[in-house]
Amino acid sequence: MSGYALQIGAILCVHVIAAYAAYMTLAAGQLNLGIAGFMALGAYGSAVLSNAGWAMPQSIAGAVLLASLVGLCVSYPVLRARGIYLTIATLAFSEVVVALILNMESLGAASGLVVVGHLGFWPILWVTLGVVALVVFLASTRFGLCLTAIRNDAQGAAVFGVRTRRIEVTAFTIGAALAGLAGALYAHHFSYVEAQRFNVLLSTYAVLYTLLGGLQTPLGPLVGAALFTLAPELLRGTDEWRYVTFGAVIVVLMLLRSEGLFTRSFIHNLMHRRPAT
Amino acid sequence: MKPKLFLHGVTLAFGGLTVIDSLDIQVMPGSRTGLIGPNGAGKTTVFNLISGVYRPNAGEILLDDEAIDAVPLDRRVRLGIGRTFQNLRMMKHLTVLENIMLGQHTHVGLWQRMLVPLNSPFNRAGLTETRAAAQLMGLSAHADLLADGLPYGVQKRIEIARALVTRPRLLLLDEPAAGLNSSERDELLSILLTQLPKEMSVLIVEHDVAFVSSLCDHVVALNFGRKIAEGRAEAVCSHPAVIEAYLGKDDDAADADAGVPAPALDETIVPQESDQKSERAPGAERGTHAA
Amino acid sequence: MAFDFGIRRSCVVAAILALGAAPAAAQQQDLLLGYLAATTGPFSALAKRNAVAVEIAVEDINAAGGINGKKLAVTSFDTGGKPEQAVTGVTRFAQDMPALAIIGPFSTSECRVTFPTGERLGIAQMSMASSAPKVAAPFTYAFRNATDEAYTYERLFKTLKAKGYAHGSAAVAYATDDAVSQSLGTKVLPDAIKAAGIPLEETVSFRVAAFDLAPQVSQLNQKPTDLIAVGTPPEPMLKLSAELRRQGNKGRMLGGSTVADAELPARMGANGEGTVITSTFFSGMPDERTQKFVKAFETKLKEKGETVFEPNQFDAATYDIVMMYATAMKNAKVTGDPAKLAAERAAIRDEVRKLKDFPALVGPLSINSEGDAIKTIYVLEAKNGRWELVDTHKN
Amino acid sequence: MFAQQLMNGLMLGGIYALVAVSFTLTIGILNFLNFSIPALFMLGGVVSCALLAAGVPAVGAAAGALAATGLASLLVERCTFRWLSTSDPHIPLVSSLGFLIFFENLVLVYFGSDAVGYPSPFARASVKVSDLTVSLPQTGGFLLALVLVALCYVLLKYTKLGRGLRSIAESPAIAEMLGVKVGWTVSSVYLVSGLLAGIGGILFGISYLQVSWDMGSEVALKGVSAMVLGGMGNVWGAVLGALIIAVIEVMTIAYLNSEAVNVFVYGLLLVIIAFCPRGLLGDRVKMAERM
Repeated sequence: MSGYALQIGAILCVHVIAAYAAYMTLAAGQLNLGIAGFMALGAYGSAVLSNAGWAMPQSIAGAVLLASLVGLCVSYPVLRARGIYLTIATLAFSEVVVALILNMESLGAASGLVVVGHLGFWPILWVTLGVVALVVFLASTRFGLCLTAIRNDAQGAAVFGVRTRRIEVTAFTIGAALAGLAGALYAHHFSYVEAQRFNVLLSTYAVLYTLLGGLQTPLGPLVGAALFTLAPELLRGTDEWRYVTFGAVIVVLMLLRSEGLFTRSFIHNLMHRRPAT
Repeated sequence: MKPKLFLHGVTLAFGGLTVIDSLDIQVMPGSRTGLIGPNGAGKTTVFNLISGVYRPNAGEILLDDEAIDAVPLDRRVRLGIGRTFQNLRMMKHLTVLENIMLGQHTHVGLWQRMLVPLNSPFNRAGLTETRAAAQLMGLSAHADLLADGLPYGVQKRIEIARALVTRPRLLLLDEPAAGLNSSERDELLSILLTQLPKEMSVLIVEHDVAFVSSLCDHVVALNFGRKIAEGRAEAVCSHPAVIEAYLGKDDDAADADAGVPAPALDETIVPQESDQKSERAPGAERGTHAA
Repeated sequence: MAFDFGIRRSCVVAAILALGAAPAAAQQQDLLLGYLAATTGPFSALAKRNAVAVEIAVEDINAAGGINGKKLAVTSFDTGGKPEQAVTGVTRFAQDMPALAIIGPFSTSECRVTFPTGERLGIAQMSMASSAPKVAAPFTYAFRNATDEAYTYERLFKTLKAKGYAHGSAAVAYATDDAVSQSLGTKVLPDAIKAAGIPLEETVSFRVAAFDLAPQVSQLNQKPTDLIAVGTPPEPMLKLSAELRRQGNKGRMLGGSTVADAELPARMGANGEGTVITSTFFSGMPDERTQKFVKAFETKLKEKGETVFEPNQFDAATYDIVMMYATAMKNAKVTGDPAKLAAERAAIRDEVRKLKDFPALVGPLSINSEGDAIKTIYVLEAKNGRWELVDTHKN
Repeated sequence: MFAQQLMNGLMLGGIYALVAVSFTLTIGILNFLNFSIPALFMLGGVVSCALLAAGVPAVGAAAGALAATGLASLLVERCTFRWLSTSDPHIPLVSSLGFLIFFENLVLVYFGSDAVGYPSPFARASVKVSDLTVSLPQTGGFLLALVLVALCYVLLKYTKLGRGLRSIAESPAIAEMLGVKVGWTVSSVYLVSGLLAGIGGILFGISYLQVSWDMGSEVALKGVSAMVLGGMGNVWGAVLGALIIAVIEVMTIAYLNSEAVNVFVYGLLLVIIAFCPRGLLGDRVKMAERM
């Protein structure tokens, strides 16, 4: 593979993991716009640890742990709010994280940090495949069942004994951990982190990939992130009109396939070659 | 004999409106108790009180002589209270089998709940139980389809199957026959008569008086959140207060619904024995929880 | 909202550069340079016409017979001013193409990421604009044809004193979320003001995207100063000048290379009158080569239907980068043979490092031990919507 | 100094308030976070700027810009909000995000990425009142914003349209049954919300004398935060939130530094949501009752 393809592949992998981070909370029906904040925690966490002399795997693991601990602590107050309030609370969290980093001279403030250790495409790909496998596995368990049930009807699920709050906190924390992982991989791939990169747009796009791909199956975020990371590349011919086209494509797509591209009935049709009921 | 369930002087008010007023209901162990009343009488609200959706403003709810008012919604199912919903609570992104499996949530262990794939051999017991419940309710043909979009009658049976796999000792059925055609209804009746364990106590809200009479040994009639009659089915159905409540229903129903014109066409008193009703009932989705 | 999918087009502007030959064909006979363009992004006002300078340089070189008997070709990649895309560009040039060296990247934040990558992949880069202190110093393959801001500000204050500008007091205004602006505001400017013996009364900061600078200006108005040293990209400078004048602040704005935009005086209008900046290039230089370059630049832009024709210092720096690489390639006797790619890339690096008193467009230029170019500094003042020369500092 | 900064804060708050109210209308009534509002805001500024630059008189330019935002808003409504659709509530959000990308990049293609000077007919008219520098266009804009919000309040509370909106906020299905023209009413919400955003964009141009393709994002982020801070669905809450956020922002810059702005603004927001999860003026009462 060419260096260019590997580079795009690595970015795609980071996007896929970020999309799964968004998926974990979305699967339980809540929109988390704090992905970028957790990615920043992961990226800076791993950067600081490796710059302090830790080996790369350990520092990535440490960063993921940091992101999940913060995620766990944040999830309790944040999940008290619902719907838009929760979304804005996560957004606010993310902005606070980035603003704090920008205020810390020890973290390089606006100049960013150079990260010791470079991570190439292949290890990132293996980690990403691991994440996909993990999420597919989780979705196949009763935990995944509960997530979908909570998204469809939280009170209905509670009637059957589902401790909705616990499930939501768990999902949020796993999402935070995945975002932290995405951030740590990003930091090591580019050997550099800059807080400004972890802005609202990053979170918004993670969510966008997931919703465009579809929430119904754990493969939706993968499809969404892959398609919509590569689509602007394919639209390169249209040059400056590319993103205009892209916006229009999103609108049309949502009109035609409002449940996302990759739905359960889509898979059903694919496997049975006939329309589902 | 101690009652399985005892609602003692239960009162519930929303804002200034008293929806349930000092209600006493007893469900004896192993009994089949029916709860009837016109639209807006508060039948579903009673279910919501028992299953923990609402907390009473006064009075108490005893299960096996123990007050359960403080037990949160998600713990009541552990006490052996299973229920169905008048307005279907289908998880539309889950298949029929998965919807039923949701009912097993409380009696699988923590690790199994989190880390065992549902279709793996480790979940064989759960799958077997689910399949059995599906078969019992005649759902085997639909097992792997998404619940969303299945006919109304099928969704009703999924609800009951799901309530059954919670292994309830007290089963609350909220209008199980509403919207079913006559053959579906007869089939359901025979399942409920023959397949439910004898020791299971059942409380049924139903408009179909014939259905209630065939199934229940004890009937409670409600109007405006108050008990107006109680006793054997035939006796209650011929009780003057009950007849009055039903015959004057047009105005009363509208009033009792706090000015909301009930769209629920399937909630007429006299069961409609037409086959058209096997399709999704109009208004079933609109979510006007009868208060 | 700015839009970013992490991947920008690697728009191969060989066609735009009017080289005729496609890169594939170019690979066979030509010597290839990679060019990291920052056509979009926060510094686009400064960087978007650099491509024209590259074009002129390549034409000049090829018209003079090319290098070692071969033609020079350039392939370009738009980074949008974003570090991760700049890395993608470097990787592409180094691994997928037989590029011998890289022109760019533009900004300090890009350099911070691409310099380690270039070092790892073994390919030289030379930035035309990055001016934060010591960015290239740790690397062997990293160069900057831009002068450290501390060096230029020292000369700016000399001029202010020598030419009798009021310099009784000074304040600093800078953008916090841009790498070079932040290093200017927190370190370079205060140090330079202190070194010049001028009292620093106040420091205010803002974000690049901020649109309302009223609070900062009210703050400055607490104690109006003669001078306001500014560390920002050009866009916030516009907003700052407008707000200063609205609130009646008459302080003279000082800028460095981050605002050395040829159009800036015209865009600021009356608000920017009297602004003094340093630059490493001045299009009015009475030098034959310079005027030839300015003319070629104008012609190219007129052809493209643009309305502003004047090259800025980064356009000149970009031209010189191509020229320096050409000289280094000549000295290293580069053949463009794919088998010797790594060795030739290293040889180019070594030759660039040796450059001394290179006859650049902007005057004689040397690469110092930190990989930065030391060159002539011009002090310019905005008058009637144009930059006018105030002073010249030879190295 | 303090008075001047307070003044600066209030002026900034006026711009935030219009956007916050624009958001709160679609959220309070339709429960839909309309991501396209930043684009509508931007269209208001950019279109009026282009018309002014082309020599159209001020009134015509404003009318043209508002026509453009109104049409754009209705287009968004057609393509995002399909009434009574039962699908995922996040879907319209994604579509409106698509519109944001679409409009912003469309303007980027035509106007380029650099900010464009706004040829305001009022220029920079400022007066000195003792120590205070008062910008006349900004003050006028601030007052206009307050008048518009008050008009919105009156519209919602006292008009037939307002009653229709309130019933839709309560329950769309019931509103339809009560004879409210739901489709038309929803369109009018979009129209009003879009026009508010558009006016906000024009005021932005007049106040800060420049417009750009991405001018909406910064303002919208603060606008959404203001809306949430004040409590969703409450127009005065949105205004209060906007003024609080703007004053905090300005005071942080004045007494600390600009790097601390986001720490304080978003930190406060986070704390408020954590301790009163429905904002300052929001409570369990729905918008319909509060209006």
